[in-house]
Amino acid sequence: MDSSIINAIITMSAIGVVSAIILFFIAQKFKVIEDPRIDIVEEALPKANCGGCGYAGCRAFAEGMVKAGTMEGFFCPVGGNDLMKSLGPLLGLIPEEKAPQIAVLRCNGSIKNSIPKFEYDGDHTCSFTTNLTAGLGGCQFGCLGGGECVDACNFDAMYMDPITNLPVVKDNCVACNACVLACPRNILELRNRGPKDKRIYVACMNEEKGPLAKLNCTVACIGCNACVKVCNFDAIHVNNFLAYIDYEKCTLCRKCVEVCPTDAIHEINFKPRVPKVETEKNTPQPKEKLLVVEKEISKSDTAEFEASSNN
Amino acid sequence: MGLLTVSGSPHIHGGLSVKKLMWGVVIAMLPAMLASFYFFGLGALKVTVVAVLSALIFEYLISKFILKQQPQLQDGSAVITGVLLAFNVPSNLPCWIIIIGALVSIGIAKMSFGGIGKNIFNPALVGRVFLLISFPVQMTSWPVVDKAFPMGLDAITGPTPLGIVKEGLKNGEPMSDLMNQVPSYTQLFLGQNGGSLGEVSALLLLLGGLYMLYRKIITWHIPISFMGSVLIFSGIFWLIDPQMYVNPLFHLVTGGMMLGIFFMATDMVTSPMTPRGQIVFGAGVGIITIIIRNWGAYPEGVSFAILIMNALVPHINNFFKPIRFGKEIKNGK
Amino acid sequence: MASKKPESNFVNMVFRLLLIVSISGLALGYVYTQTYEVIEAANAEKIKSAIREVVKGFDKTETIRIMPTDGTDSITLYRATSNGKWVGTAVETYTDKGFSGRFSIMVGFDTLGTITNTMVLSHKETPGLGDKMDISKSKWSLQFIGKNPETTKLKVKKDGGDVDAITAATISSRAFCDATQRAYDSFKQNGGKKHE
Amino acid sequence: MEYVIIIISAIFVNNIVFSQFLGICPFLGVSTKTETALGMSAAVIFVMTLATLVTYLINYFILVPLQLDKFLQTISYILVIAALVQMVEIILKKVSPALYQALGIYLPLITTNCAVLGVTIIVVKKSYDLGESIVYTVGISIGFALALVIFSGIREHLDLMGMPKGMRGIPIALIVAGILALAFMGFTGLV
Amino acid sequence: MGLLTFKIGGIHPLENKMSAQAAIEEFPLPTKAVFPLSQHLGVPAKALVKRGDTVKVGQIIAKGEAFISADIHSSVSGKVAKVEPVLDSSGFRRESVIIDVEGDEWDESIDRSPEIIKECKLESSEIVKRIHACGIVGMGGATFPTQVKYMVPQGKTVEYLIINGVECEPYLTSDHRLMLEKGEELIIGITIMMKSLKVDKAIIGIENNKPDAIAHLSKIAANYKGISVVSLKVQYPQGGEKQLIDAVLKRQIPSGKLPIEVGCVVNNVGTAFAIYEAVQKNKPLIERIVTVTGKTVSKPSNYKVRIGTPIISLIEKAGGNMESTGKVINGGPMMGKSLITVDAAVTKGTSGILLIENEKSKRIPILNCIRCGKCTSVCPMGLEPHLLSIISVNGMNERTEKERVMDCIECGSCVYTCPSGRPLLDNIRLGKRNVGIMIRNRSKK
Amino acid sequence: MEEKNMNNNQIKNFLKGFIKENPVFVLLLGMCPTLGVTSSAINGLGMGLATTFVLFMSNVFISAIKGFIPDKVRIPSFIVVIASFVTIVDLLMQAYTPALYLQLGIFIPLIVVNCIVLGRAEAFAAKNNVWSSAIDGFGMGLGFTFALVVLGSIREMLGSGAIFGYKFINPDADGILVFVLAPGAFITLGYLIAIINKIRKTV
Ligand SMILES: Cc1cc2nc3c(=O)[nH]c(=O)nc-3n(C[C@H](O)[C@H](O)[C@H](O)COP(=O)(O)O)c2cc1C
Ligand SMILES: Cc1cc2nc3c(=O)[nH]c(=O)nc-3n(C[C@H](O)[C@H](O)[C@H](O)COP(=O)(O)O)c2cc1C
Ligand SMILES: Cc1cc2nc3c(=O)[nH]c(=O)nc-3n(C[C@H](O)[C@H](O)[C@H](O)COP(=O)(O)O)c2cc1C
Ligand SMILES: Cc1cc2nc3c(=O)[nH]c(=O)nc-3n(C[C@H](O)[C@H](O)[C@H](O)CO)c2cc1C
Ligand code: SF4
Ligand code: SF4
Ligand code: SF4
Ligand code: SF4
Ligand code: FES
Repeated sequence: MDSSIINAIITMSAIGVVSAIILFFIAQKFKVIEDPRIDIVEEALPKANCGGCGYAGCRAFAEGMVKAGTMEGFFCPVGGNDLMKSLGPLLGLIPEEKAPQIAVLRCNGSIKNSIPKFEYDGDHTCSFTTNLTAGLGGCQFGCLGGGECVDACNFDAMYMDPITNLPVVKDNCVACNACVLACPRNILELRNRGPKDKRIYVACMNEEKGPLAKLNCTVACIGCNACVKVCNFDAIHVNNFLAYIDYEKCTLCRKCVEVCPTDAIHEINFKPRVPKVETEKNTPQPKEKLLVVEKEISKSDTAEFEASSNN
Repeated sequence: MGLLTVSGSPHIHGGLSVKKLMWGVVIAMLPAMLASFYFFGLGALKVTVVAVLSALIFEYLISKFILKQQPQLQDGSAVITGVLLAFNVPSNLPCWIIIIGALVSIGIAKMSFGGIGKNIFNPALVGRVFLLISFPVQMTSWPVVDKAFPMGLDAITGPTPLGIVKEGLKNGEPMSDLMNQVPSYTQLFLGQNGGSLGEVSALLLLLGGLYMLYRKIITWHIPISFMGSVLIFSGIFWLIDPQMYVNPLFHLVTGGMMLGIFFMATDMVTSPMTPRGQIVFGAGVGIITIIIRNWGAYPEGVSFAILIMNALVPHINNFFKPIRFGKEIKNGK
Repeated sequence: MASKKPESNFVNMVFRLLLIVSISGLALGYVYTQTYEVIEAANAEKIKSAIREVVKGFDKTETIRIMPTDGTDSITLYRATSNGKWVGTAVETYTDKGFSGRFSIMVGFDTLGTITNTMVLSHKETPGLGDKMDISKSKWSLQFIGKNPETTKLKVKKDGGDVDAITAATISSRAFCDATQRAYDSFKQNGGKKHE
Repeated sequence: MEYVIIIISAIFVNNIVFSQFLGICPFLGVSTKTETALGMSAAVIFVMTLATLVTYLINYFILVPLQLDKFLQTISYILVIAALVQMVEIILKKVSPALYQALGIYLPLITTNCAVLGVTIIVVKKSYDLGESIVYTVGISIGFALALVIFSGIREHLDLMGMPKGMRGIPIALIVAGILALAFMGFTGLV
Repeated sequence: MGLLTFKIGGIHPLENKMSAQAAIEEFPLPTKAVFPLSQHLGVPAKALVKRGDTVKVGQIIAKGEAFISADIHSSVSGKVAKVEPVLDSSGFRRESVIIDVEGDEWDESIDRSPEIIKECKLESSEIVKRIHACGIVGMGGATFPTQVKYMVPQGKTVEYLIINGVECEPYLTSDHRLMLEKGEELIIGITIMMKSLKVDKAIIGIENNKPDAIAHLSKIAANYKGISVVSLKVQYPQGGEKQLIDAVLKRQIPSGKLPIEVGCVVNNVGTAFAIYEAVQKNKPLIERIVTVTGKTVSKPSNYKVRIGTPIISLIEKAGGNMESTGKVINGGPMMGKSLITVDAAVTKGTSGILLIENEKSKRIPILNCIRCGKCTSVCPMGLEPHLLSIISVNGMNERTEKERVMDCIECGSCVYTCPSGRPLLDNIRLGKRNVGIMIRNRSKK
Repeated sequence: MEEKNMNNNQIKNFLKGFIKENPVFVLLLGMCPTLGVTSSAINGLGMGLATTFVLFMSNVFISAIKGFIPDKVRIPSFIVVIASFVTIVDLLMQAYTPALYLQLGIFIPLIVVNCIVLGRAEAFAAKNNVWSSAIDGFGMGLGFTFALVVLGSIREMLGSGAIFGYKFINPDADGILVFVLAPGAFITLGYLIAIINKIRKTV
């Protein structure tokens, strides 16, 4: 009986040694050299594989960064600055800092603000309808409400508001850029989150002349330049009848918000001055400026609008 | 006037609908169904009614309460599944077993995949095979026919012709003796055939199949390649040794062959989509059927063969693409 | 933590792995020597209890190994005696005709060759079908008790014999008969040898 | 002829996945894409055959003569298999990085694919000779490959069609496997 | 044996050619005409006029400067009211010239006499120049600038000119009427085109549901060398150029290639007529034949309409009942675009206005695909619409490209047959768009 | 820092194996024995306990010797340890529960390759101390056993109308045979996982 114990030990050892030796030589012969830091970096990344960094997944990002030997131009929006800082020492590199950002929807053409001008019957994906028609409300710049951006978001940071039929970005957005790329109308933008998440932006992309813009949507930016005039920081510019607020220059003074005749400028996370509903703004009381503008609406356009909406 | 409707082209539709397709199949099944009532009497009626009703009820309940979709009973596919399930069981099967079968067909094989069109396997056949394996006793004791319809009765007691042959061959009885024990080809073809409800009359099933072909509900590819491969493959063995292997024609008129050829292999959901794929599919079913019939433990192999080929459909679809435009003729000159 | 780990150099690797392997060899060898007898005993006990199950009233068995006339492997007979008097024989027989291949049963005969009892030793038949030949699953096998293969045809009724098949498991039933018949043949061949 | 019977039995009648329940983990894990299923199949066929060969030799030339087969079988087999798999892994990484990427974590999992160990043990239990063992193993691994490839097609298809949420992924895969197992029962009695 | 037709797929929708017997009527001048600067495939033209300018009929008002672009001529005389974006029929605002009509004063160089001129003295290259100068675009629906087609690339030779008189779309009859009423001019146009392309064979393909047109043109063509008329089996989409070439010549254009690859140039009969007028009469493309039809139109008609006329006036003239109309389509029911507004103008590509009754204006409910394969069997390009549709929606662009989504000619046969009412073509268009973007990005890299 | 939450953690550690990280229902490891031996509840229990033993012992051992093993031979060493315990179980069962041993057949030696065992060794024991590893192994093992018993009971109930061998309807009644066969195993597990997923999501 004892012999079987001894035999067992010897046999096991022999098998162990032989396989170890064979393995060792094979390992030598077929060695693949890979920078071990790639694994380390990959380990540290959030593994969301969202592509927000511009690479095909987290491993590709790690590989790219290690190979490039610099962190310039490499930024993982999901992990944010904290992550990048922690990666620095792993690689002996200095990370690039970025202000935290969030996606914003630059359109407020809800069903109420931009009244449907025809019935749509067919596939509702934004990418498809964008070629077939202008939006339901007639604005060819605005949101189509198909929710392709929501589908693109891997972080559950967006949803479609069933009442407005517009997508809403939630606070847990990591600024991965997926929705921005997904939207065929390019109306989502990554903007700095701002201090305490306060932001001000123009929620409109309509590049038509004021009167035409107003025809389709009551809260459209009409390019009236009122905001440009009140802004003391040169943060607002109007191009193609559309105002744009530069978030780098904007100091969140909120002057522009007050003067906008169509309420196209949104302020987020400020304490309300006058109680207001955020997304579904009531059409503001017509102010004097607006009346002036309205006079300029050409007859033919009005007629056209009426005709088409009466059909 | 209201707002104009806008949609992408085309703006007209041919008018063919799932409903029309499915009810067309039901119509095609009617002659065989009536024949089964005639031959098996009230038992057959009971089996059919229970199968169809429970299929409908399960479909309704599952889509409504589990999948939370609008139930689509009116499309008639559950009716087909129910009738085909009934066609695949003996007429004296207890009700509770039929209900289990319907639950398996609809619940496991169809709704678990998301309902009509999404299933991989033929629901009725999954139900049948499930029952066959679960309740071998009940599923293989063919009835002494009910007294309600007293015609053509004596032909149908005991095992099915296929069963007789299989058992006999196993015990080494000569083929000629066995052939004397089973009904003649004409009898088999016209309808004096023991077994499940749907094995009853090759002729009426053929008729139903022709009707579906005429209505363009099915195309010829699967039936013909199925039939052809059965004839050729079993014919080869028959020619080699007619004492050990039965006549190909016998294969064709017995068991679920006709039912399989026209109603079950042709289920569009679970068969390939291109003509070439369909031919391969049919041939595969035929060959596997004969393999099981000739050498397997089961006397009947159509159901298994169809299920196995169902599993291959995705690959067949990937492999046999339609003939693309502009492929063969590279250049005009 | 990583720093605590021993380096993966060749000597380290081989040496430490070797150590683990040897220890395990040692441990296994030890357990094996300790359990060896118990396992043997358990196996032997299984046979013994089966013999006790099929033949009654004996105090000693004698093992005889013979080659059956039809069959590929040898068959073991346990000749049971009480006070030196032959009371019966238990035959450990097998069949290859089972639904899932071979299974073995123990068949007990009294001195006249009448079956006193049967017992399934091991089988792979389908649960719910073929396994009904096991007495723990159904009473089917009781029909063999008291039958003498000389007068009873050990074949299922379908094949012209006298045995009721298990419903839907004719194959297993047939195989069971086959095994029993083989047991009887062997019994005839050798079962009462000492006595004669 | 005997070999033919062994092979048919191993592929269809006693298909390793559908009736013997071995190798289920990789079967479920690697069957989402036909491409990887093919790669995995090839790896399994290769490793399994090699493993049977080597373990067969070890068993009959070392363990049995030394009377160690009762208790050293498992451990020595698994060691050999582990070493073999690692070898394949290292070689594959060098020779075909693409395939290596695709098979990802599943290559090491061949070690813990109980089909491989299972087959080497079954072969001994059935007391096959060397030729039969190899034929049986090839049959079994082809059976595994068949199951994997059929399954991958179905799963690719299911992914496209979209399932009810609760059934997506593993549940529906298991149900398909169940129905396939039902279908494969038609082959019972072939040999 | 039977009549010629294309090999793969095809459907046979109800023809409904209600206006087939209605002779072409001259449509009255509009009071205001709108000329979108993008009436053709390719780059929009640049306006040459500004507010307040007076223009004559046939005067060029916008120049197509890019290679693939076309000039636009005024079809009316009067004053330019505005040059600004105007809603087009899909609801997009497009830069347009709006002219208030005053009188009907034609440019002097245009020959307005009804006399038929057979002889053409121009050289091949001069013909192309004339076509270019007259702003001719394909009248078959694609509005592809015709002069581009006539600049045969180096290394390619044209063997056949194929004239598309198929008009396979249900309802539409404008080509049919044109063939009957302007047969002679049309054939002369063909001879001019042949001369320009330097080919000696031209084939006119006509489906045999227009036996009168076949007879008429055959008779005339007998007098001209090299022009033959073939009668084709009725099957949609025979009018697609790929299908037409397959039908008449049994040649299939390889995937992603142009007709020139198999030695053909395809043009619509309307284009042939326009070329006749341009070359022989120096008349730019300012008028076209438009069919106004539909179940809610009391007198389905074919009109000769000045481009720029508002669509609503056509509907009114033909007795269209807008109350019971749920959908208005620019073009035929299979390929046409549904309009958002009927105030938009007739453009060079408007071959018909089709009114669809309320009940039929919505699609049938969408059910699960039952994998019947009918879409695959009717697809004239041998594609698998059900598959393309699903992989497009899932964003599997590489796979979509491999399955040849770009080959889809958007004929809509698949949607027409699908018993489950799947929005196949919608999804396929989505796939085409995404794959197109992908291909463009790839070539950029 | 670790000390404070120790107890709490350990309990969580132990419980996670049942639902949250159940090796069968959630991690989908060790599917073969799960499907292969669960034709009855008792078999499931036996297999589960055998696995638990191996899991527990190997976890303890591996975490104890982890500092001793060079990285490159980590896996072989683990396998050796695991295989040793499996063989021990194998021998013990052969000796003391021969009937059960016959039923479980080839699946006992196959515990070696049960992905849970090596998986836990790699994922947990190789990184944690002996005590937590023991708890982890035990918890996981019981989770595994739990899953096997549930599956076994359901299959036994449906398949042979019995539970733990006790026929609760009439003693001669059969069940739905499929459920004790291979297809039933797959189908039952499929629905069980679907249900557990649903439960996990709502909890
Ligand atoms: C999965 C499966 C397992 C089976 N197991 C057995 C078995 O263990 N024993 C048996 O005799 N028949 C078994 N059968 C049934 C046989 O295939 C065959 O139908 C039966 O033995 C014929 O017997 P009968 O004439 O009594 O119906 C099984 C069938 C299937 C499908
Ligand atoms: C970029 C581009 C270049 C083309 N070049 C030619 C050409 O050189 N010769 C030609 O005959 N047609 C040419 N075509 C026209 C196409 O062949 C085709 O006639 C046109 O796209 C309309 O197709 P349809 O009327 O079948 O829809 C070109 C089209 C495009 C989009
Ligand atoms: C599906 C489909 C159907 C078409 N039907 C017709 C038709 O009926 N008549 C026609 O002239 N052109 C039709 N076309 C356009 C032709 O393909 C082709 O573009 C045209 O004949 C070229 O002539 P053009 O450039 O002169 O328009 C069709 C195109 C497609 C894609
Ligand atoms: C020609 C044809 C054959 C069919 N055959 C079957 C069948 O064999 N079994 C079945 O359950 N349903 C059948 N159906 C109905 C339906 O397609 C089936 O329930 C789907 O598989 C459900 O998704 C058939 C339908 C048609 C149109
Ligand atoms: S924001 Fe863009 S992608 Fe999102 S719903 Fe609107 S149009 Fe679609
Ligand atoms: S909302 Fe847009 S940017 Fe933010 S996480 Fe989602 S996809 Fe990324
Ligand atoms: S629309 Fe495209 S996919 Fe559909 S039938 Fe026509 S060519 Fe084929
Ligand atoms: S025609 Fe419709 S239902 Fe049939 S396969 Fe195509 S998409 Fe599916
Ligand atoms: S347990 Fe068998 S492969 Fe995982």
